[in-house]
Amino acid sequence: MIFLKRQLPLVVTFCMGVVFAMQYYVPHPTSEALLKNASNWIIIIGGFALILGLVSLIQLHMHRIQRNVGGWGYSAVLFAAMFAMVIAGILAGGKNLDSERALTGYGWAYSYAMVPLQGTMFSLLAFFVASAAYRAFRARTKEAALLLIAALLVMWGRVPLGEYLWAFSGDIAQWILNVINSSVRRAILIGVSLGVIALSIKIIFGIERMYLGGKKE
Amino acid sequence: MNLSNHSIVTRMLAIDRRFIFMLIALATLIPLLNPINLPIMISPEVRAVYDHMESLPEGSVFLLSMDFDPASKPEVYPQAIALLRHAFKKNLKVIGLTLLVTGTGMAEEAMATVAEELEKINGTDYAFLGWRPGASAVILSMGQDLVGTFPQDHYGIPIDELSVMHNVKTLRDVDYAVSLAAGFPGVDEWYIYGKDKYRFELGGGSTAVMAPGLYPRLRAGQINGLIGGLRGAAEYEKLLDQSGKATAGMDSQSATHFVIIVLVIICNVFYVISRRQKRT
Amino acid sequence: MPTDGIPIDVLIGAWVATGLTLFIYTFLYRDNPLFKLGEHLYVGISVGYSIVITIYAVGVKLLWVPMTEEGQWQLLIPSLLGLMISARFFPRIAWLSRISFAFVVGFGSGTIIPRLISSNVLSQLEDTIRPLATMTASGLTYTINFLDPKSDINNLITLIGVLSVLFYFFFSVEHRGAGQAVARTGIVFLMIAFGAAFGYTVMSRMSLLIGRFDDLIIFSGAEYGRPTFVLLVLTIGVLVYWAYREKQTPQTTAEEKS
Amino acid sequence: MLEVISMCKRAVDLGLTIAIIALLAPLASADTRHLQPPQDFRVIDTPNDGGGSLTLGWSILPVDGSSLRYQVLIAGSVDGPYQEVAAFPHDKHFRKGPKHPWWIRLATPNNHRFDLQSGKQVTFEDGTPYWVKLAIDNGMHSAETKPLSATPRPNLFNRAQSNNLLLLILFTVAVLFSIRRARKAPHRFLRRIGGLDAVEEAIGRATEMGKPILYLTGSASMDNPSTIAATVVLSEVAKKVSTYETGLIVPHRDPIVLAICQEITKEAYTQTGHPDAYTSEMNFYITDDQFSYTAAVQGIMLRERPAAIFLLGYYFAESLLLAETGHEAGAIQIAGTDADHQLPFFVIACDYTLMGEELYAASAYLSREPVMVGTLRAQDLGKAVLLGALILGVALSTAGEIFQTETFMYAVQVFYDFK
Repeated sequence: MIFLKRQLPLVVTFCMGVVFAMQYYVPHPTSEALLKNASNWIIIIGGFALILGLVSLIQLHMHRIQRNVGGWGYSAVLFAAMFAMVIAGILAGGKNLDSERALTGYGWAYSYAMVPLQGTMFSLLAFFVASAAYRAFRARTKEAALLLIAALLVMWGRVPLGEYLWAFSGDIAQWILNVINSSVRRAILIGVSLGVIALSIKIIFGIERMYLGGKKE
Repeated sequence: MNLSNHSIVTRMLAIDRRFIFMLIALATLIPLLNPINLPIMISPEVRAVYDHMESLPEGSVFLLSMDFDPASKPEVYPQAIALLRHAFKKNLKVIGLTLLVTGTGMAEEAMATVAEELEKINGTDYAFLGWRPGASAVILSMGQDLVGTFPQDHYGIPIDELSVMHNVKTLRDVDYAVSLAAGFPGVDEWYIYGKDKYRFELGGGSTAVMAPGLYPRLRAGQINGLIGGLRGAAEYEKLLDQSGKATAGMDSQSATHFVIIVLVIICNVFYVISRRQKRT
Repeated sequence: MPTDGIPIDVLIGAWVATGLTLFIYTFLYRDNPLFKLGEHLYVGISVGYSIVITIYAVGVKLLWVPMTEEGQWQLLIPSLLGLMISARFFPRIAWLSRISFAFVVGFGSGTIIPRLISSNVLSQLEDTIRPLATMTASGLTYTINFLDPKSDINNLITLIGVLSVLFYFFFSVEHRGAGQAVARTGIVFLMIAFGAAFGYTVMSRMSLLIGRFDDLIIFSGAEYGRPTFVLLVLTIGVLVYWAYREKQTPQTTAEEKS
Repeated sequence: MLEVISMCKRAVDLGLTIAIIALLAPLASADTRHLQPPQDFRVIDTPNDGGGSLTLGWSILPVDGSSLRYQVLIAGSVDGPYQEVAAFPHDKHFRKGPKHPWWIRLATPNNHRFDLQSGKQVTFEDGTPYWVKLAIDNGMHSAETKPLSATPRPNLFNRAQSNNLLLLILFTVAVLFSIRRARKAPHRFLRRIGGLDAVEEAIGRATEMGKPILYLTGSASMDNPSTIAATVVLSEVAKKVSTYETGLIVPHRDPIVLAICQEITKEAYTQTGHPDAYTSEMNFYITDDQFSYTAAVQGIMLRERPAAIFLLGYYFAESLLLAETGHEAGAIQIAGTDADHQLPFFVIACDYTLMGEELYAASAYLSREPVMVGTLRAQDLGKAVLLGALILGVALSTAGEIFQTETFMYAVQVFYDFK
């Protein structure tokens, strides 16, 4: 039993990791078929992963409603919206448009509630960027000054008005992006990739076990 | 004298931030209502996508992965519309899909709207495959066996019954793929898990936030072009000679950028003044 | 009232979309019940939406149809692994979920390693390793064209950038002497690149705002019954009433005027 | 590579000549010379592939007309019937650039290379021999090679990617070895990051002013490496705070992170001998909604006016709002994240920012946790190798350009990406 609980997951991770790292170098049809089946399985398991998030969400908000915590009404709203959406979705067969390309009820809620809500939520940031620009974006150090100047040049050069006022600004912005930015991003890409590879190696060899849930053993 | 100066600076900096919110709202609203249509210059990275689309012969397979959610709709949706218009005008075989579940509806809508506009028929001219979970696993799986990953399209029709999908068995059969990304999974995953092995030509479109991060891929030829943000979409609309939402938004984009530029400059002027005052 | 031509569902949709947009924008005043309502509605709707899409995309198309119509019963194994994830919520069998995680994480870790070496390490090195000058018919030349990303001068700048930034994130040696100069160069490159990222992020946020305002302008039309104006007045009214009531009762929320 | 380039140049020159001849051709009398079949024709099983493909190679022709086209003919037996499966103009399918590394140079060192794959025209069955002929045709005359036989087979290893595998093995060994060494000696040298001094300064200032410290662990859950790093740094901060008796406020967005941070803080206070100063209210949960959480934290910043604010871990768009309000509250702000989209805002609005890997390095430096230290050292080793490869590669390819030789590519190609 201890083997099943402790060792088996580590064995599975190790085997899957080694096999699929090596699979990359093996062009043989058998190896390709293996990748095909495994990736298909992962897709299916991925569908079930939704349950995880769902249960956590339900637990959190049920807790709020049961305890009558301040704002529990919002949790009730959340549940109501969720169930309404599921029912509408099943009635519509999971499609936004019916056969005549008209919106189903499900598609309607998506287009007129979900899209505006999420879109607006993120557009709020436009206002906050502006207020931070006025209050907090100061050239405290030489580095910060450099950052701000580059930012202003790019903002200037990437809009029609900027290019209209100063035709060269577009080229400067283009050069910053194409040369300076891409060299830095390239170095970061290489560095971060080494980090991810190191993490993956640790996972495969059972050194890093955070993904198994809970504390380190 | 110094003291009064100081108090002016402090008072100016203490302006209610809702005043600045107002400023941004106006800078967005006024140009939208009174557009002056400043000329839009075309950048080489957007032109590269356009030129590649132009070079594709009729009947080539074009795959558009619309990997964005409603939060990025204003930026990336116009890119999807412009690319789809181009593809349908060129009579390419268009395959649409999404890797982000909340983007399914928008992707479906984009395909249906443009298809209707250009009188294209589902199944013969285009196919919408819908969404699958698993992100990078979906790309891997499509590379090996596209039909196995999407045995049916979004509407439940078996893929074998869609004539547009004949001869498209894996990603190797795709002539040009473009991922329109708003985060993970996106262009990076399409390169790492897709083009790296299955060797189709790949183009990228993304929100402006992501665009700078994709430049190393552009430089290394991992993607052949990049449409960045609303501005990129506007450039594509101009290349297509068909204005849309992106072109309409460009004047507001100009105005808001200049508001921010001015705000940053004011902020720093105040900062320099207050620092000098502290020193004296 | 609205003129003909607009179907009733679009009309109601216009009012709902406008109302919800304005609810979210009330956050600009400060956190308030209208915003919270919008936020929770959004979470509820998007979770509901995802549930349905997942049921059809995975449950029906990838499992039910292949199993019942094509007899692909081996798909029961991934389904079982998927279900085992939920064991997490039952302490006594929680360990079952570890096997599923092991399967998924093992696959992910294995597939990513060689692909990252290829796409993010070797390819990127390959593009950086370029001769510093070009040999032409007239001998060795040096191209100084800033606008061509592949010119010799830009290749050199790219090389310096990649080297110095890689070195900056190097923790096993002290940044002293020559090392300090390289690290400083790295910072200069980093800051300019962050500046570009900053500019592009601003660009993104502004585009989103433009998109939302565009909708609000469309919905301010008379054919929709001008929901933008009507609901704007209503929203402000509710907000003022709420703010007034908040003032009456002593501050209890964590939020303060900012 | 340079040879190839110069060869291509020659080919282009040749092409131009051909074009001129072609233009002039109608003026002259019709060309009556007979065509020679392609020289050095070879057919082999395509190496390093999954089967279903044959590779054809032949020498470049002294071409005599731009209308020249190649045709590939195939049959199941030597006598035919032969079926045309591919046709292309004479200027296609040259070998261009180092598409193949030196360690798998093909046995057909010819100028033309064409991979004939299973597709619409032909379906190869692995293990079955096929007969292939190459024909040329200039519209008037045609000629063809003798048929050659080859058998497509799948391969067990793609040797083109040997360098990839080699790097994988070396790096794996480096990681495992470094961790093992760090377990024995966790105090291996790591550079002290400037941000760590700022951490102490911030705590010192808070003590002087008698104001609390606000510590945020970011918006991600425990599976994110930056959250882990943030909790490690929290432990160190808590230790220092406990000895100075400064207040500590740690609001959370994730219940699991909350639980872990409670443990960490309590342990830190116990370790420094101040368990009585610890209260469980230091860590508390607000909500998981992004903007509501942000609004609440902003409220705390303005109400409590902390002397120092730590923004470590993973952040989304809320970074901007938090940093701006913290700045307004007049606190020393120290940020640290690997969320590259949010880094610029932190750099501008905070007093000190741990950028990307610096956050991991800071947590390894402070905690001396063997796995963290070892991984960091291994990554440094990897970076050192790549740095060296870059410098050497550029030097060699420049030398190659100057001396017009391909010899140096033997070393450089090890760091190229091949398929």
